[in-house]
Amino acid sequence: MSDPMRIRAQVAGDKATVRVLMSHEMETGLRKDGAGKVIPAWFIQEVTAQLNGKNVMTAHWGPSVAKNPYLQFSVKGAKAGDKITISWTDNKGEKRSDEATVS
Amino acid sequence: MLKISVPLILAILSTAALSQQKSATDAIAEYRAMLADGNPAELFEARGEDLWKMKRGPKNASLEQCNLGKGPGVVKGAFVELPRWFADTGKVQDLESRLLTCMEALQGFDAKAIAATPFGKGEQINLEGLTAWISAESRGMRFNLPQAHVQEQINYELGKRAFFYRAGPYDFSCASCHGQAGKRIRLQDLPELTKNPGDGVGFAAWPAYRVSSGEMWSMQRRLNDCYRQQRFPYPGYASDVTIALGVYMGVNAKGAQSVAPALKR
Amino acid sequence: MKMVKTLALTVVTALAASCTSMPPKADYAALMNQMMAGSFRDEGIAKTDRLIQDQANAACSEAQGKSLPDAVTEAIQQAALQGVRMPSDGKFTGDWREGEKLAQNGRGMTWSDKTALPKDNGGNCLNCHQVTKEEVSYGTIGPSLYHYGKDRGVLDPESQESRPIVEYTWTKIYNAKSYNACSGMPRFGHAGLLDEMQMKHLMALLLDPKSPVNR
Amino acid sequence: MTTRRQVIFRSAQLGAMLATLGLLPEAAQAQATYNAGAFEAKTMPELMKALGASAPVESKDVTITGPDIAENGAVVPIGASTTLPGVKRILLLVEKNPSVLSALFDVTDSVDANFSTRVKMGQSSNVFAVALMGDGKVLYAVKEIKVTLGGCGG
Repeated sequence: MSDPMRIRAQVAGDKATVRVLMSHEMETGLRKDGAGKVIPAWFIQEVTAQLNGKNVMTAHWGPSVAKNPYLQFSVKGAKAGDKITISWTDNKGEKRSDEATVS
Repeated sequence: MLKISVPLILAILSTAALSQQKSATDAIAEYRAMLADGNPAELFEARGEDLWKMKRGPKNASLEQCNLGKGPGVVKGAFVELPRWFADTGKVQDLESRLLTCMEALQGFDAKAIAATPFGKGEQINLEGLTAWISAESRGMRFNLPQAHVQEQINYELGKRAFFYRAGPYDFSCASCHGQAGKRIRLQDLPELTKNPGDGVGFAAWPAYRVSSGEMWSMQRRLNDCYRQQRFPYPGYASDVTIALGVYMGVNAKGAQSVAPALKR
Repeated sequence: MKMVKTLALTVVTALAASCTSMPPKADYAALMNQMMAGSFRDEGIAKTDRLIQDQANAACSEAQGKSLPDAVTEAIQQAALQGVRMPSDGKFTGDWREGEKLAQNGRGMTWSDKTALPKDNGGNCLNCHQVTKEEVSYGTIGPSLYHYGKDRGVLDPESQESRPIVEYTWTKIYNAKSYNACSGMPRFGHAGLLDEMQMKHLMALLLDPKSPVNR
Repeated sequence: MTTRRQVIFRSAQLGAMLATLGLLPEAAQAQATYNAGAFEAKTMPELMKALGASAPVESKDVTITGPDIAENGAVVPIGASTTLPGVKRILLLVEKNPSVLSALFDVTDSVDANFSTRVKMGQSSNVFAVALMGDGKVLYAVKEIKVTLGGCGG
């Protein structure tokens, strides 16, 4: 099972800055292992963000996003105490969802 | 978490850049500032804390009674006093070798087998998480290794000799790269480790998340790769020479503020 | 009055002594041997016999960065110089383009390298030296080599008038200890790290007026 | 040996299957499905074709952020933003990567059109921030990022 994300959501004016770290290999499928065998692609394809359960952003990623991905964006109108949920799905169909409270 | 905002650092850097052509070093500083907020080491810290508290191993026990030098279960402040002498093992131990002792004594793991496991595999992955979290619990504290025990003093002397030991096909020693201030390899600044190189530099910056490989490296792994680049044979995990070097560098770093786990190239 | 002063001085001296305590007495040479032998193992091409020091490495390690006694320095440098073999065909330079590739290449001789043959070794130059103006990623452990040949007035490295600087440069690459007993530079010829042709390529990089080093 | 194309194809199938079974989060279903073709595009024109977008025009209203030099190509922090109203999508591209598109963000009224992430770069390259506007316009900003060889190179 994958490790939890680290989500920080901090109010800045009339919005909240959301910073997310995800634990993922983001393997390109172009690399070879020590024995010369291609390491299969394995990467997060879709990331969604919800504010109090309502979808506010969807991102699609390719394998060139760096390992253990970082994402930063701002949610308008988010206040302290609001819930930010980040979810991802990778190309193997694995998924993970974590929540943070805006502070 | 960083206190200074990244946009602020960038603003300062870009203002400075207006007056003159940015040097490669400035550009690299800018790159590092951009990465400073959001160090993936945080992911490993979280895992390490869980591993500390989790019941695991043949004895199905947690590490919460592990004595890292400040008494059973005391984690805060332990990292900046390691390596140190431990009476129960009769040895000077660094964080990693002490964890092996605890994993064997408390959880029933085979310490020798873990030490022989390649980096990035099996229990070695868990050790990287544990060292990330334990070091993070001393973040901002200053290195203050004990030197009261005669074995701690002898280890310092041996570490110093090991540091200057030139051999192998390239005639390198640790001092080849880390014996002078203000030098670099390619664009990498090299800390001078024969004295306190400053807050959050050198010994005070490991464990660290390695950007190049996307892995968490403890000091043991850092030393292992130093010896690889030194063209030496392979140092055993938690072997005597690695502990002695830890004592030498750690004592020299007295007063340096720990930023571990840091972010490195 | 005088008594008080003396007393204060004694206290200060005692404090100073306790701060700079001497290392405990022990047979460090024996402990060191034991520690090194017990800490390393063979891995790939990197065998534990690499830990054996020759006289030069033993003396320079012992000095811990301080200068050696003149006689020791002289002996190391003489021995190094005598072991240097000049190119078998009397020609000192190869292709600077190949030299630049070698200078960039930081590989070789680690336990993760397949062989210890010169063909699998790089020159590692950029790790420690600036070489060209274009490459900004260079180390500073060694001096800058940019304009190496130009600054020394080399117009034709194979000419008679260039001979002294050319031989000096060859010697430096072959065995840097010939001129500096505790030089930090690997002994590329002496240790068999690079073959004659590879060293000639590095010579061309440094001395050929057309090389980016001299432009 | 499994090629990357096959993996993506399979995972697209899997995604479609999961969606049919109602296993994907509702929010995800509401959005456009993963456009595997766009992430396979080798060039900007190929990418625009895969996205059904018109030819991009350089614009001062779009911003690309990133370092001038990356110490390591494995992790390069870049960001894309615009303050123009009516933006639908923001893209991040690395011209010299095997596939140009790194990330695509669907903008809603609830977020700023301002996203930062970290990408891998195989070599020095131009990076692009592209904004797909509601009126069909495609605007971009470009910046060169040099990737240096760090460490001992061994």
